Amino acid sequence: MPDLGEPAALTVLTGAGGWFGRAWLRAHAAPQHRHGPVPTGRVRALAGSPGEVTGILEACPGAEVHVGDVVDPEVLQTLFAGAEGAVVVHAAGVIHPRRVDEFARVNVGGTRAVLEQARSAGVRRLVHVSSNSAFGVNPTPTDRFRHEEPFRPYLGYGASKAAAEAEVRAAHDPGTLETVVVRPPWFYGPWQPVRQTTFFTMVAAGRFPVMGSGAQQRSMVHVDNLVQGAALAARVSDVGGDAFWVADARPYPMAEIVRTVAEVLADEGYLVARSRLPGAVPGGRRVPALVARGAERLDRLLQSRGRYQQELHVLGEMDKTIACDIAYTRERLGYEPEVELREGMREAVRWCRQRGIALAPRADGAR
Amino acid sequence: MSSYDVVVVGSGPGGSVTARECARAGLRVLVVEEGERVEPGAVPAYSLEQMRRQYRNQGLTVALGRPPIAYTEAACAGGGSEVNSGLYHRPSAELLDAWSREHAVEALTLPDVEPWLGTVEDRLQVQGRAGELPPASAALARGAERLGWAGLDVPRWAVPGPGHPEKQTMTRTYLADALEAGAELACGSRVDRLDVHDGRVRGVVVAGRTVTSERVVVAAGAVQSPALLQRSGVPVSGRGLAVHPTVKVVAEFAEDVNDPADLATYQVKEFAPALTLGGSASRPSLIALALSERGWSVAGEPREAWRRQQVYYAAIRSRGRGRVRSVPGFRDPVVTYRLTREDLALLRSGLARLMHLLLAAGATRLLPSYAGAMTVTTNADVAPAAAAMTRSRAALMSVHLTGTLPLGERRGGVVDSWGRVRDVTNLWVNDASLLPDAPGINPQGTLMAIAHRNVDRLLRGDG
Amino acid sequence: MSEVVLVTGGSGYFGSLLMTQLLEEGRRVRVLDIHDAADRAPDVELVRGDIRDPDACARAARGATQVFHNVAQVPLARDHQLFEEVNVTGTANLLEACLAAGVDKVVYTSSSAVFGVPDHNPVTRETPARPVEAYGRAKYDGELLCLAAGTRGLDVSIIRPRTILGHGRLGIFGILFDWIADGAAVPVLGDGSNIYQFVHADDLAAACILAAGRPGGATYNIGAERFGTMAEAVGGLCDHAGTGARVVHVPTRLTSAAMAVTGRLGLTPFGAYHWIMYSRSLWFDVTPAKEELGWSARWSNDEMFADSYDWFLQHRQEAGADASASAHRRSARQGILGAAKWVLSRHPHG
Amino acid sequence: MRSGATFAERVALACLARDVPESSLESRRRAAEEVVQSLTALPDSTRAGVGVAGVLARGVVGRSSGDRLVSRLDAAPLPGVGEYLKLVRSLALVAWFEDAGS
Repeated sequence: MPDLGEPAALTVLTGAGGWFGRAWLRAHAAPQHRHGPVPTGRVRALAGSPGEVTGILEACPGAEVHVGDVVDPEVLQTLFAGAEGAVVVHAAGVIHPRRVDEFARVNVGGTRAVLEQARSAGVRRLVHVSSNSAFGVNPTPTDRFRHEEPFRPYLGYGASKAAAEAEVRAAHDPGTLETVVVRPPWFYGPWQPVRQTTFFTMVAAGRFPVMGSGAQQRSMVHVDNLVQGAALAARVSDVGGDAFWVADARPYPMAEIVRTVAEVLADEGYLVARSRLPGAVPGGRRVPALVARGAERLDRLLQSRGRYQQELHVLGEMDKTIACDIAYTRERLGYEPEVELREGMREAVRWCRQRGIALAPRADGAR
Repeated sequence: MSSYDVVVVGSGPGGSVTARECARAGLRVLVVEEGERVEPGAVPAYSLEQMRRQYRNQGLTVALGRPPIAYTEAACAGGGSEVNSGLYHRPSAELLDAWSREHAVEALTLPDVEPWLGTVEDRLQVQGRAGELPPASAALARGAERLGWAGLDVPRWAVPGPGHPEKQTMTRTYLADALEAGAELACGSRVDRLDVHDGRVRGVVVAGRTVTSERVVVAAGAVQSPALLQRSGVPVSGRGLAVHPTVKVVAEFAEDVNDPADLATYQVKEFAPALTLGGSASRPSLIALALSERGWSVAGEPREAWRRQQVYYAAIRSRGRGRVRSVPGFRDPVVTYRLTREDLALLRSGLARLMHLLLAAGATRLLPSYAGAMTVTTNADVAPAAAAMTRSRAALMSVHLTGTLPLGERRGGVVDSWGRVRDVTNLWVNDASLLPDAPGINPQGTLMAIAHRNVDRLLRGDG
Repeated sequence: MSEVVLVTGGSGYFGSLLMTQLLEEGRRVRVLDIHDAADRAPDVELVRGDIRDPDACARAARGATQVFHNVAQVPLARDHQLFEEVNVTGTANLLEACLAAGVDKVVYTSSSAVFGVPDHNPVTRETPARPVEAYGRAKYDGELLCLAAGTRGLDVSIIRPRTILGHGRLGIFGILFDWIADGAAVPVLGDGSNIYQFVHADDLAAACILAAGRPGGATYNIGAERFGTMAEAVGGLCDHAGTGARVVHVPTRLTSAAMAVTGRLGLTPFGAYHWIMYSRSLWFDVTPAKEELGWSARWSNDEMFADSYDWFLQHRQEAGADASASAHRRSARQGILGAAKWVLSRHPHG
Repeated sequence: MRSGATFAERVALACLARDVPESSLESRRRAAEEVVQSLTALPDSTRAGVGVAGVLARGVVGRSSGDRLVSRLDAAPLPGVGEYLKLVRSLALVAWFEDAGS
C-alpha cells in the first residue's frame, strides 16, 4: 500500500453538481470502504448553475455551496478564499454542449483559471478529472490505453480534455502546487444524468443499437470506483505530476454492457423488450458498423462548423473500442475497484427508481 | 541431367532446413536457387549493392493497392537469412493455438514445435547481446523505460566477431550443412515450372529442361511459391498474403546514434503482437529515402546530420490480405494488398505511440515518413501528425511475407497440416507461405521449426 | 445611530410600499435601485445602481443589518436574457455583497411562479418547486442561490407571494380595470371556476418584515386567507364598479394559445406565466407564516380588488405618464387587446 | 527503351541538382545512370506502369529542365506522374548517397 499523506482539512470541489461531483460529495457525507480515503474535513463545492444546488445538498447536506462559472476569476477567488493547504478536485467540464466553442471555454479556460487561483491560494494538491477522449479510440478490440499514451483526441471534447490535461501536468510544481490527473472512461452508477437514463430507456425498449459484432470493448467506471481513484490521487504521496487511468477492473464487451443493463432492468421489475434487443442477445438485430461510421462523419462535419449533436456523437463512438489498462494505477495508487458492472448497474437502476425517474413500464403495472 | 530423390526449390531458411535434413538422411538432394551466391560480409549490409545482388528486383517490389506497400524478397543463396537482421523470436503458445484452431492444423501446439525450436536455436547460436546497447537501441530502451512500456533487446542469430557480431545465415549454417552432407546447389537457376502430370510431380523445369526427382519441395517464399504452383497448373488462388505493414519515422537526437552497418535490435513489445516498435536500417541513403517520402527536399539537411538521425518503425499485424497472381507473359507475379480501415487506424496509433516513445527518449525532431508529413517536436504535435497520415499519403513497407499457402486441414486448403500439396502426391511446400498469418514477430525462427517438423514427417514417410 | 436596512428595488411598487412600512416602524432605510422615485421620502438614502453591478451591490450592502431583496425583472418584460441577468446574476451579486458585508438577515421576495402548475392544492412548504417558464425558473434560481448562500453562513429567508394587488398596483390589472371602468365585457378564461388567491402588498410587506425578525433561514408562502374563484373575483369587482361591465367566458385553450402567440409577437403584454396560470387553481397554505411569524392576512381577494380599482379610478389620467416607473406601476400597454375589448363589447352574447 | 532511359536520367539529374546542390556533376551523373539501371530491374507489372507514367511525364515536362522540370512534374495533375517523380527522385537519392553521400 503506498504512503498516504495527511488528509486535507478542506476540500474544494468544482463540477460539484455533476455525476462524479455528487458521488464524491455523497462519499464525503457517508463514506464506505469502496470510496477509499475520501477526506472527512470540510468540503466547499462549486455548482455551475443554481439548478445544481439542491442535488449537491441532497448528496452532502454539510457542503458549503458556491454558484458560478468556473472561468470567472471572481467566483474562483471566493471559492479559494482561505484554501491554503487544501485539496482541489477539479471536475468541472462540459461533455455535451450546444456549441463546440464551449469545450475550449470551459474545459480548457476553466482548468487554466482553476490552476491559477489554486496556485495563488496556496492549495496543496489539485486532482484533475480528465477523460479517455483525450486519447481517442483503441485501434483494435484487444488494445488498451497504457499509463503513458500519446494524446490522440477524439473530436472537440477530446481536444479540450487533452489540452486541459497537458496544462494540469505542466502546472505541477512540487514546492507549491502538486497536480495529479485521473482519467475515467464512461461512468455509470447513482447520480446519473439524463443521457444515461436515455441509454437505460433505449435498452429497455430494445432500441439501443449494438454496432457491428458487439465485440468492441468499453472500459467503464462506477462512480464510486472513480471516487476511490480520485481520493487516492488526492492523498498518495509522491505521485504529483502523474496521471492515472481509473476504471473498473476490466473492460467490458459492448454486447455484455447492453445485455447486463437489460437483465438488471428485468430483475428490477421493468418490462424489457429482450427479444428485440439488437446484438446483445442471440437472434437479436445487429446494426452494421457502417451506421456508426456515417454518424461519426456527420459529427465531424457538424463539429467543424461549430455545432454539436449529442446523439450523433454517441452513435459515432458506438463501434469503437475504448479501453484502458489500470495496472499502473493499482501499483502506484493502491487502487482496488470494488464495484463491478452488474452490481453497479443495479445500484443505478434502483437510484432512478427511488427518485421516480421512469426507465420503462413496470412488470407489476406500477409507476 | 541426373535424377534426384529430392529437388528443393529455393535455398532460404525453409529450403535449407529441408535440404540439410534430406541430405543427412542419405537422399540425393538438389537445391535450385534463382539468385547468386554471395559470401556473408562480401557486400555491406543494407546497402544498395546488397539490394542489387541479393534482393529480387533489386528490392523494388511493391504490393499494389491503396496505399501500395513496398516489400522486399531476397533472391540469393540462403534467401532472406542473408539480408535480414537475424532477430529471433519464439512463437507464443497463443499464436500456435490460434493457428491450430482456425486452420485445423494437426500437431502445431507449442509442445509439438518446441523440440524443433530448440534444434534451430542451437544451430543458429541464438544469443542475446553482451554488454551495453548501442545508441540507436539505447534510445528505444530509454524511451520505453520512461514510459513504462515493455521491451526487449531481441536475441539474434549471431556469433561474436571482430567489431560487429557476425550474423548467422543459411550459407553459414543449414545450407553449409546440407552441402557437407552431399546436397548439390544450383545457383542462378530459375525454375520456370514444375512438371506435374496425373497428380504427380516428375521434376522441375529449368531453362526449358526438366530435372527429374522423386519428390519436389517448393520453398521459394510466400510470393514465389504460389506463383510457381500457379505457373505449373496447380490450382492455387494466391490469396491470403499476409504482411506486417510498417510506417517509419526519422528521429533526430542531440548526439550521434547512427551506426550505418547495423540496426537497433531493441523492440518495444508493450502493444504486441498487434503493434511492434523498433529500429530500422539507417544508412545515409536510407535516411535520405525516408526523408524524400515526405516530398521534402533534403537540401536543407546538414550533410553530417545523418549521424544524429536514425530510422524507427511501427509495424502492425494486419487484418488486410493480399493476393499473388501469376500473369501469362509476365515473368514476375502481380502482387496486390488490401489494407483495411482497422489497419490504417492501427498504423496511425502505432505512429503516434512511436513518436511519443521517441520524444520520451529525447529525440529533438521527428520526421514521419509519409507524403506531406509535418515535423514533430513536442507531444502536442503527435496527434495531428498521426491523424494526417491518410491512405493517399501513407508510404508503407513490409518484410515478413506469409500466408499464401496456409497449412491445415481446412476445406479448400492447398496443403495439409504438414505442407504436402493435396492434389499432387509427391509435392511439398516448406517455407513462410505455410504460416497462416503474419505473426507479429520475425517469423523466421517459427518457420524453420515448422520446416523441421514437416521434413521430419516427410522423411518418416507417413506424410 | 440606528441600524440601516436595505431595500433593493425600493423604487418599484412593492419595494416602495415595504419601505413605507419600514419607515413607519422607525427604521433607517437605504434603497438600491436604478430609478429614483419621485415620491421618495427625504430621509431615505438612495444607492443608485444596477443589481447586475457587483460594486453597486457592495456599496448598498455595506453596514446594512437586514436586506430585503425585491429587485426583479417581471414577466411583462418578456426578455429572457434580462430575466436571467437581473433575477439570477443580480441575486448572486447581492448575496455575495451581503456575505462580504456580514449582513444579519436577508429576505428574498420570490414568486408563486416557482411552482408552475402544481399537482395539488393547497401548495405547502413541502410542495416541490417546478417552474415551467423563464420567469419562474429565474425566480427559483434566485431561491437556490439563497440556499447556497445559506450554506456559507448567510441567514436568508424566502417569501413567495401569490399575485400581488393593492392600491397603486396596476401592471396587468390596469387593463382589466380599464375594461371594467368602460363597462366592457371582461374575458375570463374557461368557466372561471379555478380557485385563485391574491395577496395584498401590505400583508406581504408585513410578512417580509416579520420574516426578517426571525433568525434562521425559512421559506414562507404568502397569500390572502379569504379568497374564491377567478370568476367570483372578477364578477365581484364588476359589481363593485357598477359600470355595467360583465364577465365573458372565453375558451381556455384557444385563448391561451392566442395569448401565447401574440405575446411572443409582442402584440399583447402577457408573459408566459400569465396565460398558463389565469385559468388554473393555485392557492397557498399560509399556516407556517401564521405559526412561526405570527402573521395574518388582513385583506381578502375582493377587498384588495376593490381597493386597487378605486386607486386606479383616481389615477386613471396619470396612468402610463411616468415612463421611468417600473413595469408594475405603469399600466401595461394594451397593444392588440384594445381591439379585443372593442370586439368583445359588441358581441351580442358577450 | 534507350530514349526512356535518357528521360529518367534527365529527371534524376534535375532532382539531385535540387536536393544535393553542393554535389559534383560527376557524382550526379553516376547516380542518374544507376537510376536507369534500377528502373530496368523493376518487376514486370511495375515496369510497365512506370513506362507509361514516364511517357506522360515526358509530355508534361516538354523541353524544360532543372528546377522547372521538377516543379512541373510535381504539379502535374495526371495520374502516375507524381509517383514517377517520387520513384526516380528516391532512387537517385539512394544512389547518390550510397556513392558519395557519406
